Amino acid sequence: MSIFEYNGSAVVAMVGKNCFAIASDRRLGVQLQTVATDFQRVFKIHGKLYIGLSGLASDAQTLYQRLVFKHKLYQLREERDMKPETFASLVSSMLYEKRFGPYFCQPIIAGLGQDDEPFICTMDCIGAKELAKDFVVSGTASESLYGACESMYKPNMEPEELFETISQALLSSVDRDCLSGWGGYVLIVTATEVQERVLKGRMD
Amino acid sequence: MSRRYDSRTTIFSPEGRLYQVEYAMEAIGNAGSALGILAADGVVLVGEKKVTSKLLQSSRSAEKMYKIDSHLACAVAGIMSDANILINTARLHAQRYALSYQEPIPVEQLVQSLCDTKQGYTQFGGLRPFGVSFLFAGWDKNHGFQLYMSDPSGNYGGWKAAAVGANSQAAQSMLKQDYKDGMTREEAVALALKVLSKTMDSTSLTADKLELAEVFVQPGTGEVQYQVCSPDAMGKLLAKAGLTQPAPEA
Amino acid sequence: MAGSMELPTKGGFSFDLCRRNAMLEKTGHKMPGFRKTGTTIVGLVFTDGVVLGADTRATEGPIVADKNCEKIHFMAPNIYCCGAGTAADTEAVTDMVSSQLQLHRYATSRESRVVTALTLLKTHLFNYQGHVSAALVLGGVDVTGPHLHTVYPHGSTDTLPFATMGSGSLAAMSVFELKYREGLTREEGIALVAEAIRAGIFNDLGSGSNVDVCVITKGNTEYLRNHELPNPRTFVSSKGYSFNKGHTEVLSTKITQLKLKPEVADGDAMEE
Amino acid sequence: MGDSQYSFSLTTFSPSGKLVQIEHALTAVGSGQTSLGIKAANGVVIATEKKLPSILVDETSVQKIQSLTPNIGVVYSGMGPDFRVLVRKSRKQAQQYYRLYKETIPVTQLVRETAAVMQEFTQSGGVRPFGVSLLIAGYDDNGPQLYQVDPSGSYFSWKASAMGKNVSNAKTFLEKRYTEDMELDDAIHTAILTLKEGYEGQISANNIEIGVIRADREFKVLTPAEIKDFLEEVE
Amino acid sequence: MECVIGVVGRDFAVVAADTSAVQSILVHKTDEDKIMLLDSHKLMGASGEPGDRVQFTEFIQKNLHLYQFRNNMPLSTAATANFTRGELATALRKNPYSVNIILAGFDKDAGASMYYIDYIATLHKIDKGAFGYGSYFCLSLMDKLYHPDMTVEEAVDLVDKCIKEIRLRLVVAPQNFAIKIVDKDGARDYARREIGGDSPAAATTAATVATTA
Amino acid sequence: MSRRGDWVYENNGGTCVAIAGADYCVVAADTRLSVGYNILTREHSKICELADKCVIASSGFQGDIKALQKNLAARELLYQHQHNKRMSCPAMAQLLSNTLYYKRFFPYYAFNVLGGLDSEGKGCVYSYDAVGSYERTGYSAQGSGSTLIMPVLDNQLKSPSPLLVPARDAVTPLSESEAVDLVKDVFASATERDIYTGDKVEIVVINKAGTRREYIELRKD
Repeated sequence: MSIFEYNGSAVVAMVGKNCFAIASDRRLGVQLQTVATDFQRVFKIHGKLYIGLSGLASDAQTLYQRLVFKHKLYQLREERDMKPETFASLVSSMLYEKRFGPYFCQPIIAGLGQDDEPFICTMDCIGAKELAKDFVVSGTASESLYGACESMYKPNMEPEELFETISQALLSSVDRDCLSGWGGYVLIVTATEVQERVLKGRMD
Repeated sequence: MSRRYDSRTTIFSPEGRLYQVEYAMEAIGNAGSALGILAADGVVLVGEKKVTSKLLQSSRSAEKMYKIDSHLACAVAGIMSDANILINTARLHAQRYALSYQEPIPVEQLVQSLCDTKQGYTQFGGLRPFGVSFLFAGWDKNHGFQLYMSDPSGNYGGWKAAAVGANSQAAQSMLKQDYKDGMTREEAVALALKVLSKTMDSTSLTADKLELAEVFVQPGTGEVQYQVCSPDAMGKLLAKAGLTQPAPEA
Repeated sequence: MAGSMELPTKGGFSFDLCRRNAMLEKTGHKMPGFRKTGTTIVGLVFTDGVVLGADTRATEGPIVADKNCEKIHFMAPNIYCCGAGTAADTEAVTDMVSSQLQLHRYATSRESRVVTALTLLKTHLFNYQGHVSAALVLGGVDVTGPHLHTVYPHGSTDTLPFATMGSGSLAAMSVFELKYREGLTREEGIALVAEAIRAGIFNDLGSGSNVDVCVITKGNTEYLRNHELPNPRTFVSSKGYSFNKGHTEVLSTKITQLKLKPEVADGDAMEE
Repeated sequence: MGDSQYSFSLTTFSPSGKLVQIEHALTAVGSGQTSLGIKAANGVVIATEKKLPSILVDETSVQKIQSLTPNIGVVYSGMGPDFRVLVRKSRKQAQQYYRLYKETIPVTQLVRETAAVMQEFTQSGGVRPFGVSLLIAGYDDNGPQLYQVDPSGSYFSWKASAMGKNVSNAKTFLEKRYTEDMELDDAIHTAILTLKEGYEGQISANNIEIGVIRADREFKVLTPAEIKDFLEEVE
Repeated sequence: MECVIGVVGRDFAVVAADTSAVQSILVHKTDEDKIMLLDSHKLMGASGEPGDRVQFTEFIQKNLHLYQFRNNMPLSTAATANFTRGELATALRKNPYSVNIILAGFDKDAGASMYYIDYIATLHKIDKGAFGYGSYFCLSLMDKLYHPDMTVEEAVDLVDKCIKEIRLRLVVAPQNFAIKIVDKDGARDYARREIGGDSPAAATTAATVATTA
Repeated sequence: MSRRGDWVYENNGGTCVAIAGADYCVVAADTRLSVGYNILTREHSKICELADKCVIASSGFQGDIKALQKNLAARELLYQHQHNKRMSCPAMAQLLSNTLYYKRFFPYYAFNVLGGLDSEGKGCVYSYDAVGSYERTGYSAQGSGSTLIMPVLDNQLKSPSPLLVPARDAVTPLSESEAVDLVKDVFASATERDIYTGDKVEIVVINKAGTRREYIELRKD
């Protein structure tokens, strides 16, 4: 059992028309035992920038807290919010700094950048950035998510359709993975509003 | 005679005084003044910008008012470059606390930790003290709105209204007379501007000579809000307080 | 009680998690594999410069993680470098040296030399004894003429007229061995590089997607990103998967408005 | 920070609350060759006198205007060698910012970090403050900007500013001529005229230096030929 | 073999833990108290390596006292949980502690709350939770029987059901348990469950810790 | 070449899918044969018609697959001579299970999926592990791309849960053309992301009228 599978996780982000969606499962497990079914894996950095952290839950929490620490100081110094591209580079250099003792955590970054243009990207646990125009996946159900997204994704979806598509991709993928699932959490972000939805998934 | 004692920063002179600290306070005496007033529903900070010239770019961010954290701000009187270093230290302290406890730092703890830093420069390391006095305005769930004042010696105290910088004694005594418990934020702003207009040597108060910042709780969300007043809003406030001489706006 | 949060460290690696990771590994959890670029990267020297080429597939084991990643990295206006091996290492080591070259250019106010980049790279890789696993094809044209080098993870380097690296290097090398000759023109050079990359793309499972090419000559560098796109998706279901509204069962919904640019009447609020 | 053996401050407060060392540093700046900067609507110009000790000096070897990043340039008044040290530190800081964020450093941040270095030298053991004031010109997402950094480490954002010899009448000259909507070329002419005012002797393409940054965000030091064209236009 | 169980009811939280100290096949003690009173209104039930457990819980307790002396106000339960997680996470770098923790506390504004912190420093706010082999039996039981706003009796009854199930089904089941409670009146012992008759619900006095709170 | 003890296995990659409809069955597999990072051939068929209404698709170690499919074909021929009729799909399913379990302690390294029409002419799909445990389902995917494909099939084919009583028919309501279109799409998606799937997909459709084959090209990289 790889250390990535200790807690079990599934995170996916998709780009829509002037909007993006980021979704994750809600299980916190210890190997095959489920401890909690309301675990938060997608975090807010600021109104238009979110990060989903899959992999070891402890590292996900540590990394998130350190990112808030750094982003807060950046905000105070530069009197502006960090652009998603910049934030992705910051995360990448933080992960690479631990190249030989890495955080077991694969981040997915999703945000609205310059003039609300959607931006998503993912990395492996030492910061190899992968910018994608359509979707990015990570976690123990990543292979299933790749297959589901590759089929279900269509460019330029409106927020409503994007929500349905990402939810179906997430739920059908986690149902094939015994380490992630137990409900779903989806965030749809447009330039004007943020919609948070909790999905009813199979609780087994 | 005092030559031997006043340049060594961390030793007592025969009269039992730390010259460097007193000289530092002297430096603050000539710096632009700043006032803070604790109101029932918020804290008001007003600052006098000493350096003004037509050619100066009125920078977007304030020169006297700085944000330490979402619930904490401060007004500076003294050497600006020293202030920048201390403000960075304050921000770091606040974020380190937030990282450990995932809770905003209580205002007094932040003020105390910064004053410990300042005090360090008066007792060891042989380095000169920071020539900066601060007015801290903040809110926390333990004591609500608070106003603190700190000076180069590292001493700090909680105040209802306080003044630092040029002719702060005059301002302090005026505040003592006019301060009333339970003042609202608007009244506090008016009082601060009135006091500042009297103590500032320049005749007419113009918007680009002043800076105003307020810490209050956003009625809707209940979140702590730090808000700096823009030049034109400042102009309106001055007019309302009847403090601008008929001379047209500069 | 202030957390022992170190200030932002100025570069270099930090090893504090090693002991914990070792403990975790002892409890039977194996280390995860890093994202690797299976990769075909090539370079050749032609009459007035060098041509570099690379595929654009990054893999995580059997799974394609990135279908269009950039493997040709900017080092200096006249020097580019293709990277194979652990994706994060190639990215990081080329960024580091590129930054050092920039400072060096400022100090000498002269154009960077390929040999400088080569030495900086090999010293760093040697210091880490191959643990920083980056296999590079370094090409550029400087005041002493065109240069092409390969750098191996352990720090050894070769100087060659043409070179290939990565899992697709065999396929690419066969094309080069067949068709390379001295005195290639610019067009022939580009065509040969593209053909070598295509050989890697089609015959090596670790390489795929598109062909990136970079042509460097005296005073002019052209980075032809996605020079060729030989692998479009062959079938898109016309029906598509449209899920009508309400298809997914939702337990709760929370909508928060995002404040647009804050036009607050009395002054520009720096709200939190 | 200099890792000197001394562990105590050389810059301390005088009875009147002044940091004497910094005052002396400012005097050194005041006696340095005049330099100035003007922020126009679509760019920034910085310029400086380059009075050489003798005609035997190869003026091309003396560079008083340097670039810190592709879009940020700097000129100084005061002690040349101090300037070199600061330029090297600032360039490294800009690189470190880029390597962390993959975004070129905003002008305000480079100014703040350079100012912090200069402040460090007013409050560390066994070191004296820098004997230079800097005029930093840059163009980034917030448009053209001009900053002045003093030996104390305090910095101000200026529309136009001057420093060095006879700075007061240079500043009044600038105040008279400066207009908000000035174009960059007018700014360059104004800069040359301001230099001419205070220059003992005849200015030429070789005894002044001009640095310019336009909307293309490419900081360039003008060649003597380009300066000559502007000089003719100014006659 | 060790088990720690926690349940949050209306304005109180109950933490139960076995009281056996075991070394390989030998039961050294049957009255080892594994639930520590961190301060007047906080309980910390810890299981894992005996050495680490004692070392770490005392480290946290002393740090809380220091904070309280310094700032003359206690730390909130949420802040304590995050502080504990932080220490565990950074300790993981030097000499990792293998200690699993259930932290329960009562705050004036936040009411009763409970946190699950495992030895790899994963933190999660929970209403009910368990550690150790016993958790395999208790979690399913609690999923079924738990509902928000339980009364003290209902909660203790749930804990008793868990203890009964552990004694019945866990081959290496610890026999004796300590149950502690925290509510607005503070953190204190609630009862002991020993083989050979259960001691009555001891109306023990609130074991306030010697602090100024 | 992976050695476990003295067993020598190789994984030649590839993906197989089968979908059972009311009166048809679609069995598809890609035609790429690879070892390690090299492609041996782009034209290798993984599908073998065992009986007129019964087709098997296998992925794994091509050596074992060849032997297994030859073995089954021979047994089917024997069956034909003895019973004077072709073997039915359920019968072949049981035979395949026995054949696999026969080598329980030196298994065929082959992941099979059997598709065809049952005796009542309804589509049926049987899914196997390497040692013969099998189950009749509405659809199944095996091989290197199976993890990518299964969720999409789950989502689109909504087969009833096996726990339901009375057991619902595990046949998908999709029409034949829709099923073929779905198979083409899932293969195109799997090819994008799985390096061992690609080149071409061979689709065999079995219905009352008989069996027909379809091919579409896939990415060659």
